[in-house]
Amino acid sequence: MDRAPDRIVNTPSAATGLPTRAPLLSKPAWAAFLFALLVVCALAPVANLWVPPDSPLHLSDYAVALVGKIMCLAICALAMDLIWGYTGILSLGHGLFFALGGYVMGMYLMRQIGREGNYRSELPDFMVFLDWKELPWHWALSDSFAATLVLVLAVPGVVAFVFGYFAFRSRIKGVYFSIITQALTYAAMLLFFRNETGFGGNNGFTDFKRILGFAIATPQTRMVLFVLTGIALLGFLLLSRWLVTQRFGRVLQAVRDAETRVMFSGYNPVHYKLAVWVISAMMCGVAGALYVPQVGIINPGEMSPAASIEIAVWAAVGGRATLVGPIVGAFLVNGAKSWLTVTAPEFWLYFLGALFIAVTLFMPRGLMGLLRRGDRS
Amino acid sequence: QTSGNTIKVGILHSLSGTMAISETVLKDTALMAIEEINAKGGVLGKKLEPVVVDPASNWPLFAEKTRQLLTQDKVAAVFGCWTSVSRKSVLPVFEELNGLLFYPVQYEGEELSKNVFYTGAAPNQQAIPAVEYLMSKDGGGAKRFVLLGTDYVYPRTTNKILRAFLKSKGVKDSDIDEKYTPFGHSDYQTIVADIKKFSAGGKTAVISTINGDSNVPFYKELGNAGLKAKDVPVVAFSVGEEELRGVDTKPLVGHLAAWNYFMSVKNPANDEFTKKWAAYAKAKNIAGHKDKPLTNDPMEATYIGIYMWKQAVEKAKSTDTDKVIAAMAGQTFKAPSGFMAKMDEKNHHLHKPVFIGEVRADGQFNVVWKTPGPVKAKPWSPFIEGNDKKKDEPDGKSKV
Amino acid sequence: MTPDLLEAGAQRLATHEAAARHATESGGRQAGFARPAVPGEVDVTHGRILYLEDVSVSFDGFKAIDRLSLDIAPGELRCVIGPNGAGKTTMMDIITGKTRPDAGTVYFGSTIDLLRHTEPQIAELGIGRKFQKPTVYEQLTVYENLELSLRTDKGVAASMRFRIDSAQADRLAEVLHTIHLADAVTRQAGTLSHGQKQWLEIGMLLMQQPRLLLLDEPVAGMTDEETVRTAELFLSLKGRHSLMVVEHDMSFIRRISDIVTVLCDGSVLAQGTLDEVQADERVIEVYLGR
Amino acid sequence: MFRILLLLLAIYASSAAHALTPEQALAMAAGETDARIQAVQQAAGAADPQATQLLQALADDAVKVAGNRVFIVRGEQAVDAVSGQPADLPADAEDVISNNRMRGEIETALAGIRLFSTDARERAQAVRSLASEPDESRLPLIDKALQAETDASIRAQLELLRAAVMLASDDAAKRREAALALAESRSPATRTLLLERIAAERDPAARAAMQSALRSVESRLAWAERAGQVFSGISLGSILLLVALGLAITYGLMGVINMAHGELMMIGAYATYVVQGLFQRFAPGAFDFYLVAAVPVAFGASALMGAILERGVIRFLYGRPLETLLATWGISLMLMQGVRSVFGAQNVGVENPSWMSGGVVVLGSLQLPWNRIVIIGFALAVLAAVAWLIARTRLGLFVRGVTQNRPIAACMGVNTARTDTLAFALGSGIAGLAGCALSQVGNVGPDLGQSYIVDAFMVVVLGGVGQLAGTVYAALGLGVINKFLEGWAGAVLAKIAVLVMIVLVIQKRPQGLFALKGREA
Amino acid sequence: MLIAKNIHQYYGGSHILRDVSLEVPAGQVTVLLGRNGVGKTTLLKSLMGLVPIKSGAIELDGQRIERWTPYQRARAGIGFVPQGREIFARLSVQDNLRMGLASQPSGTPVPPQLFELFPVLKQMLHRRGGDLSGGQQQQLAIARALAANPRVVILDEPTEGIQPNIIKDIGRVIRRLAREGLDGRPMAVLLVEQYVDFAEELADHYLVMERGEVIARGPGSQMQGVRQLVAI
Ligand SMILES: Nc1ncnc2c1ncn2[C@@H]1O[C@H](COP(=O)(O)OP(=O)(O)OP(=O)(O)O)[C@@H](O)[C@H]1O
Ligand SMILES: Nc1ncnc2c1ncn2[C@@H]1O[C@H](COP(=O)(O)OP(=O)(O)OP(=O)(O)O)[C@@H](O)[C@H]1O
Ligand SMILES: NC(N)=O
Ligand SMILES: [Mg+2]
Ligand SMILES: [Mg+2]
Repeated sequence: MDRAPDRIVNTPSAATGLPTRAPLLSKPAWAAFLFALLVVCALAPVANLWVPPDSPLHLSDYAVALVGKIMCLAICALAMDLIWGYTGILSLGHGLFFALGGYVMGMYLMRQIGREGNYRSELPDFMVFLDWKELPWHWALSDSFAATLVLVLAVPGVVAFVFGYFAFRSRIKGVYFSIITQALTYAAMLLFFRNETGFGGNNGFTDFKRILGFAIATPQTRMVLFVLTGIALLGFLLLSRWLVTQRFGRVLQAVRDAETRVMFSGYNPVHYKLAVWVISAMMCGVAGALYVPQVGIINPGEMSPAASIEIAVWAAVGGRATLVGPIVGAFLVNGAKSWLTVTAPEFWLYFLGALFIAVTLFMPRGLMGLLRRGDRS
Repeated sequence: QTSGNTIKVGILHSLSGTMAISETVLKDTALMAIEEINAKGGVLGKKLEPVVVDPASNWPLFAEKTRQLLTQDKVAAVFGCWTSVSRKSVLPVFEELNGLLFYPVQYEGEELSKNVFYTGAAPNQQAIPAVEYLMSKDGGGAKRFVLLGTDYVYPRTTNKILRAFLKSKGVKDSDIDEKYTPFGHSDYQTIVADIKKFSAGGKTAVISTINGDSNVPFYKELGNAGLKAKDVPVVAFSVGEEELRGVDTKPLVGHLAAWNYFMSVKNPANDEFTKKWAAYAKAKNIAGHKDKPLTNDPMEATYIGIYMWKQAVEKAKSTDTDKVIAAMAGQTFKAPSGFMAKMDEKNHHLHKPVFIGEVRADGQFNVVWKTPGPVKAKPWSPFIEGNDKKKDEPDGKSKV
Repeated sequence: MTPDLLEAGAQRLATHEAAARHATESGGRQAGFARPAVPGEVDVTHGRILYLEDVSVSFDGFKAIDRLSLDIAPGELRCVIGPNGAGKTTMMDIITGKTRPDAGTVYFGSTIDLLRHTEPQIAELGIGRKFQKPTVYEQLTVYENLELSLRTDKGVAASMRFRIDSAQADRLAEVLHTIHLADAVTRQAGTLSHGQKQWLEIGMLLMQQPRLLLLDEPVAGMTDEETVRTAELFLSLKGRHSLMVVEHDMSFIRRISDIVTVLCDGSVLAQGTLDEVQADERVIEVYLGR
Repeated sequence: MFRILLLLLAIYASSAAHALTPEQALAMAAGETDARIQAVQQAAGAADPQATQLLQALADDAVKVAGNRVFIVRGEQAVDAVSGQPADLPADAEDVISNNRMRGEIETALAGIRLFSTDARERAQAVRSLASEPDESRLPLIDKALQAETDASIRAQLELLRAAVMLASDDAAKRREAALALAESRSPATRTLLLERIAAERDPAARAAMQSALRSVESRLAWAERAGQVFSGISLGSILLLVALGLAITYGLMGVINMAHGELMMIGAYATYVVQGLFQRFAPGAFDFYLVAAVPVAFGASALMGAILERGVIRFLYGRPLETLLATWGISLMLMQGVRSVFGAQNVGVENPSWMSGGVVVLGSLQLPWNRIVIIGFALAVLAAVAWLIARTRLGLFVRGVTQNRPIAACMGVNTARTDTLAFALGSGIAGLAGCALSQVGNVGPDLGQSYIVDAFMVVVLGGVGQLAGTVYAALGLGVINKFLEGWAGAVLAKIAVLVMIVLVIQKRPQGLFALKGREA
Repeated sequence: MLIAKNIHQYYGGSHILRDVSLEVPAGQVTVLLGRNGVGKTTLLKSLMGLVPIKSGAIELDGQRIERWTPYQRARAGIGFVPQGREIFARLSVQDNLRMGLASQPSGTPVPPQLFELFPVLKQMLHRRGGDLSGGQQQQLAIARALAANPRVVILDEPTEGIQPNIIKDIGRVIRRLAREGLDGRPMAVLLVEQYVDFAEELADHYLVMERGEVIARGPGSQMQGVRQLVAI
C-alpha cells in the first residue's frame, strides 16, 4: 500500500511565501500506488492462475478469497474515514449501506440461479417456500445487470441522502447522530430478518451459481472479482485523496472543528455533510456488491450494530484522517482475525481485544500515527 | 488428504459470538470422540488430527473457514455448524471443493446435498411426532395451538409443515396462532399474556421453536406468570439439557421437549457415553461441564457422526470424499439413545428414534413417549407442496 | 510596493471616501425609484444597511433583548457598548441567525429580511462576524483558515474545483501580513496564543470581504499597541464596509468611534458621540463608573 | 394380564373403604395411564392419610417402584408407601414417571382431599385447583365443603365453583341462576366455560343470563389485560432504566463511550451466580436470602472491575471520547472471552429465591410476577440513590465539573484522578446491580451484555446525554410504548417501530428529550 | 511566597519559556506584561502545573512544588483565573462557585464578600454558567478562584471583556486582597495584563516578557518605559 502524505499544504512556495497545494499524490506515493495497481491487476492473477500450486510463488485460492474479502471491507473503512476521520461524524450505521449494496447484488445473483434452485422455479427458493406466486415489486429490476450496477450506487445513496438530509438539517450531531445511525441499521436488520419483507429473512441469499452467465465458483471468475475489487479500492483511495485535497476536504475538516464558524463563513454545512455522507454510503454500497459474490452470502447480520462498530474500529486502528490508515487497519484487524481464529481459536478474542487497547493507548493516532510522529501535536 | 501419519479433520463450531453458547460443547464432544478413536489406534492406522477453528458466529466467516480447512489444511471431513444459515453459507464451498460435512443439529429439512450428512433430526423425526403426542389423550388432547418461534428459517419452515399437518388433522386456522420474536428477544411478558388469553379459548398447547438465548427469559416468564404445564403445555424443539442449565426448572416441570436423545435415557450405551463425557470434561477442565456434566441431542449426533465417518473410511479404505460417501450408506452405530442409528442408504439422514420428554425439577427430562424404533428421515416433508416430486437422494451422487 | 505602503494608501483613500459618503443619506448612492432590485444585492438606497426594530428575545422568562431598535448606515463604523449582560452578543446572534428573536424585524438593506435566512445564507449575503471567544479552525493551519474564508462560491461543487488564483493569493498574503501571522502560515491554528487567535479571526473576516462586519470584543487580550493597530485597521475598513464593534476598552472606542450606542438591559440606553455618551449620567451609573 | 387382575383387586379393595393396600399403591404408581388415573380417583375418594401421602409423593415425583413394592423416597430416606415404615430401597427400584395428564389428576385428587384441610390457605389453593376443570361429579364434594367452610372469601370462591358446575345442570332455572352468580367471576376459565355453554344453551332466559354474565366477565378481563400491559411496560421500562443508569454515569456524565458497559453487567450477573452457588453449598438453609447478599457483591465486583479498567486504560483516554469506544470495545471482547474461559460458554442457571417466584394475582386474572415487581422497586431505589449522589453530593458535583473541564477542575483543587476512578467505579457498580437484577429475569451467559448495550445507549441518548431525568423518561417511555405496540403489531414490528420513533424524536430534539436549551449547547 | 527559578518549557520542539525566574511576594501585586504569544499564559500554566516544565524549580513558601499535580497546588493555596474564563458551562453559577471550594473541606460556604463584589452572580445563582454573558463569566471565574480564599492568586487577563466600572472595582479588590486577603491575611497576586494603565495602577512589581524570556523587571513605580517594551 502506498503512503500518501497526510499534509495537504506543507511547503511554502518561494514566490509568495504562501504554501502551495499538495499534489494529489507525492512522487513516491504515486510509485507505491502504481505498484499496488500492478500487484492487483497483474501479479496476483499470474501468481494465482498460472504459477503452479507447488511453487512458492503460487497464490492460493484461499488467499485470493481472503484478500478479496478484506479489500471490500477496506473500502468500508476508507468510506468511514471520509465521514468520521475528516468530517468528525461517527456513523454507527455504515454496515447498512454495505448490506444494501450487497443485497442489490445478491438479488441479481439470486435471479441468475434461474431454475437450478431446490424447487426448480423461476422464483428464488425462499419465495416458493413462502408460497409467493410472483416476484414482489421490489425485485422488478433484479434480473438486469445494468440496473443492478445503478442500484448498487443508488439504493445506499438514496437511503443515505434521505436520512442524512433530515438529520443534518435538524442539526443532529455527535453521539446523537451516531446513535440514530445505529437505530437505523438495527431497525433495518430487524426488518430484513422478517421473512415477509422479501429478502430471505435470516438466511438471506446464498448458493449463487452464476454472474453474467459465468459460473461463480471458478478460479477465473473469482480472480476477475478480485481484480475488480482491487481496482475499486485503489480507485476510491484516489477519489478520496482527491476529495480531501480539494477545498471540499478542508471544509469538511473545518466542519469537524468548528461548525458554527463554517456557517458564519458562508458555507452551508448541511450540503457538505450530506455530500460526503452520500459519497461514503455509496462507497460502502459498492464494497457490499463486490463482497457478496466473493463470500457467497449476504444476510441481515451485516446490518447488526456490531458490524458497523467494527468498521469504525478498523478506521481507528489504522489511524483516522489518513486514508491509507483505515485500509491498513482493515487488513490488520481482519487478517489477524482470520489468522487467530485458526491458530488460537479459544484465545483470539484476548489478542484482538488487547490489540485494540494497545492501539488506543500507545498509538493515539492509529498505526499511521507511528509513521508520522510529531507531524501534528 | 492424509499427510504423513495423521488424518486431519476439521471442527467448525462457533467458540465466540452468540452461537458459542450452544456450539462450544460440540467442539469438545468432537474432540472427545477423536481422542477415543486415537486411543484405539486411530483410523486406517493413522491418528486423527483435529483442526479446530472459530467461525465466531459470523456466517461469511464460516464459508471462509471452510475454504481454509478444505484447501489449506486439506481435512478429510468437517464436523460442524449449528444454525441453518451457517450450513447454507458453507454448502456451496463444500460442493465446489467436494468436501464432506457432518451436520449434527435438528433442522428444517428442504435440503439434500451429496457433500453433507445430516445426523440431526428432520421435521418428521421431531416436530410431527411431538404434535401428535400433544393431540393424544396422554398429551392432554390439545385442540388449539400457539406456534411460537424465533423469526428465521427453521421455525418458519417447521411451522409451515406443522400448520399443514394440523390442517390435515382438522384443526381450524382460527385455532392456530403463529407468532415470531426476533433473535435475542428477552421480554416475553406480552407473548405470555397473549398465550394466556388464547388458551382461554380451549385446550391449548404451545409449540416452541424459540432458539438460543430467548428460551431462558421465555421460560422464566412462563413460570412466574403461572402458566402450568398441565394447563398449557409447551413443547420445544430447541430446548435440551444444556439450555435448561440456565433456568430454574421447578416451575417448568411437565413442559415438553422432543428429541432423538435425552441424557436421562437408560441404556448401557448412554451410561457409557455420559460417563465418558463426565470424565472427559473433568480431565479437560471444561468450564461448566467439569462440575455439572450434561449431554444433549446435538452432542449425541456429533458423536454418531464421527464414528460413522470412521467406519465409512475404514470400509472405503480411503478418506477420498466420494468413496467415503459411498461407504456411508447403510452405516450403523449403536447410539447412546439406545437404538441402532442407521445412515439411510440414500438420503444422507439418520434413522433415529423419537423421544418426548417432560422437564423434571432437576433440569433433566422424563421420557413420556417414544417411537418403537428408529424413524427414517423425510428431508422433503410431504406436507410441503411439490415435495412429493423430489428425489430422496442428493443430486450428483450417481456420478461417483 | 510593500503591503504596508499599500495599506497606508488604502487607508488614506478610504478615509477620504468615507467622509464623502457620509455626506449623503444613502451612503453615496442616489436615492430613487425604479431602480431594479438585484436579487442578492443589498439595497441601501434608503441609507440603512442594517435595521432592527422592536426586537425582543427571552430565555426562560429572562428578557435578554427587550424591544431593541437600532440601525446602521452603509460605511458606518458603529460602536456598541454596555454593561456585561446588556445583550450585545445576543443582538449579534440575532443578526447572524444564530438566535431567533421572539418578536421584531431585522433587515439587511431595505429588502432582505434576515429572519428568513439561515446562518450560511446570511454570511453569503455579506455579514461577517467575529465571536467574543475567538473561534478558528483549530486543526487547520493559519493558511487554510484564511483560504477557507476567501470570498468565492461556497457551494459543494465549486469547492471541489476551487483553485486559488493569483489575485486571491496576493490578497491572502496581504491579510497575513496585516494580522502579523506571516511567520505562522503553516502553524496549526489551535496552537496559537489567545491574542494570535483574535487576529486570525479578524483576518478570516477580512478574507470574507463582508458588507457588514460584526466584531464582538475584537481587542480583548491584545496589547495596547496592537489595539492601536486594530483601530487603524478598522478605520481603514470604514467606508468600504459597515462595521459594528462591541468593546469595553474605552480608549479603543475613542480612537475609532463616530456614533456610540449604549445598550442596557436589552435595549438602547443612550446614543451619540462618545463624549455625549460619557457625559450621560445613566451611562456613568450603569457602565463607566466614577 | 397380571396387572389387570391387580387392578380389579384394587378397585374392590378401595370400594370397601379400607386403608391403602399394596395393590392399590402399585396401581397408582405403575401401569397404563388410564388405569393409574382410575386408581388415583379411587384413593382420593377414600381420603385415607397413607393414600394422601402417596398422592403427594406422586405429585412431587418422589415415588419409586421395585417389583410389587412402592416406596416414597424423600432425600436419602425411603419409606414403604403402604406401611409408612422406613425401608431399604432395593437397587433396582425405578422412578415412577407421571405425565402431565397424570399429574393433573393427582392434583385434582389432592385438592379434593385438601378441601377439608384445617389450613385456610390450603383450602383456598384447593378451590383454585378444582376451578380449572369444573366437573359435575364433584358436586357432592363441593356441597360438603360449602357446608363446612367458614372463611368468607373461600366460600365465595366455592360458590363460584359450584355455579360453574351448575352451569351444566339439567334444570334451565338452575343454569340461569348459576349464570347470574358467575357474572361476579374474574377468571378467564369462566369465560371459556360460558362460551362453551352459550353455544349449547337452548333455554332463552338461561342463555340471556349467560350472555350478560359473559359480558361482565369479559369487561373485567379486558381491564385486567390493559392493566397487565401497563405493568409489563413499566417492568420493561424499569429494566431499561437499570441497564441505562450506570451508563448515564460512565457515558452521560464522564463521556466514556463505554462499550464494555454490558460486560460490567455480565460481571454483576455472574457475581450473583457465584453467590448463589456459595449459598447452595454453605448455607442451603438461607438460600432464600442469597439475593440480599448478591446485591452488594455484584455491585462490588463490577465496581472493582470498573476501577481497574479506569486506572489501567480509560484514564489515558479522557478528552478522546471516540477512542474510548475502541478501547472499551476491546475490553468487552476480553471480558466476554474471560467469562467463557472461566464459566464456560453456556448459560449458567440463576434461580429466583422462592419469595421472588410466582406472582401475585390481582384483578382476578392478572398475575404479576414477583421478580418483576421486585425489580421495579429495585430500579426505583437505585435511581433514587444515583439521583441523590449526582445532584446532592460533592462527588456528583466534582464528576460533572471534571468531565466538563478536567484541567480547570484540577486547578480548583479537585483530585481529578480519584474522582474519575470513583465515578467510573460507581457507574460500573450500578451496571453490576443491573446485572444482578437481570439474572432474575433472563439469561446469565457471556452474551448477556451484548443484548442490552444497544438499548442502553439508545435510552441514555434519547433522554439527553448527561440528563438523568431524561434517562428515566426515555426508559419508561420506551418500555411502555414498546409493550403497547407489541400487543398490537407483534414483537418484531414493535421493535422496528420503536427504533424508527427514536430516529424521529431525535429529529425534533437533536439533543435528546431533556436537552436544556442554552448557548453552549 | 511563590517563587519560580530558571524555568524552561517546550511545546513539541519549540522552546516557549527560556530561563524564566520570578518572585511573587505576599501582600503585593506582581504584574506580568508582554505581547501576544510571548508565553505569559504558558508561564502561568506551568506555575499551576497544567503544563510540565522541562527544568527549573517552583517554590511555594519554601516548598518545592514543581512535581505536584494541579490539585495539590490548589490545595496548597494557589487560586487561578485562567485566560478565556473556562467556567463550567453546564454547571449553575452556584455549582461553579462550589467547584471553587473543592480544595476546602465540604460544607465550607461561599464567602459572602464575593457577592458584594459581583452582585450579578447573586442574581444569576441558578443560571447555567454557559448562558452568562462573556463579562459575567469573567466575573464568575474571578469569584470562583477567590472562593477558597487562596494564599496566592494567579490571574490571566482577568479584565478581559468586563465593563469599565467593574474593572475599577476589580482593581480595588485586587489591591485589597493583596494587602489583607479575604480574612485579613495578605495574599500574593500574580497578574497578567495587557491593559497597561490598569497594570500600572496596581503593580507593586512588574515583569515584561518577550519571546519566552523576561526582558525587564522592576518596581511598580517605574513602569513608564514599559509601554514601549510591550510595543513591537
Ligand atoms: N441561552 C441563554 N439562556 C439564559 N440566559 C441567557 C442566554 N443567552 C444569554 N442570556 C443572558 O442574556 C443576557 C445578555 O447576554 P449577552 O451575552 O448578550 O450580553 P453581552 O451584552 O454580550 O455581555 P458582555 O459584555 O458581558 O459580553 C445575559 O444576562 C445572559 O446571561
Ligand atoms: N498547545 C500548544 N502547542 C504548541 N504551541 C503552543 C501551544 N500553546 C501555545 N503555544 C504557543 O506558545 C507561545 C506562547 O503562548 P502563550 O499562550 O503562553 O502566549 P501569551 O503570552 O499568553 O499570549 P496572549 O497574550 O495572546 O495570551 C505562542 O507562540 C503560542 O502559539
Ligand atoms: N437448524 C437450526 N436449529 O437452526
Ligand atoms: Mg458579549
Ligand atoms: Mg495568554
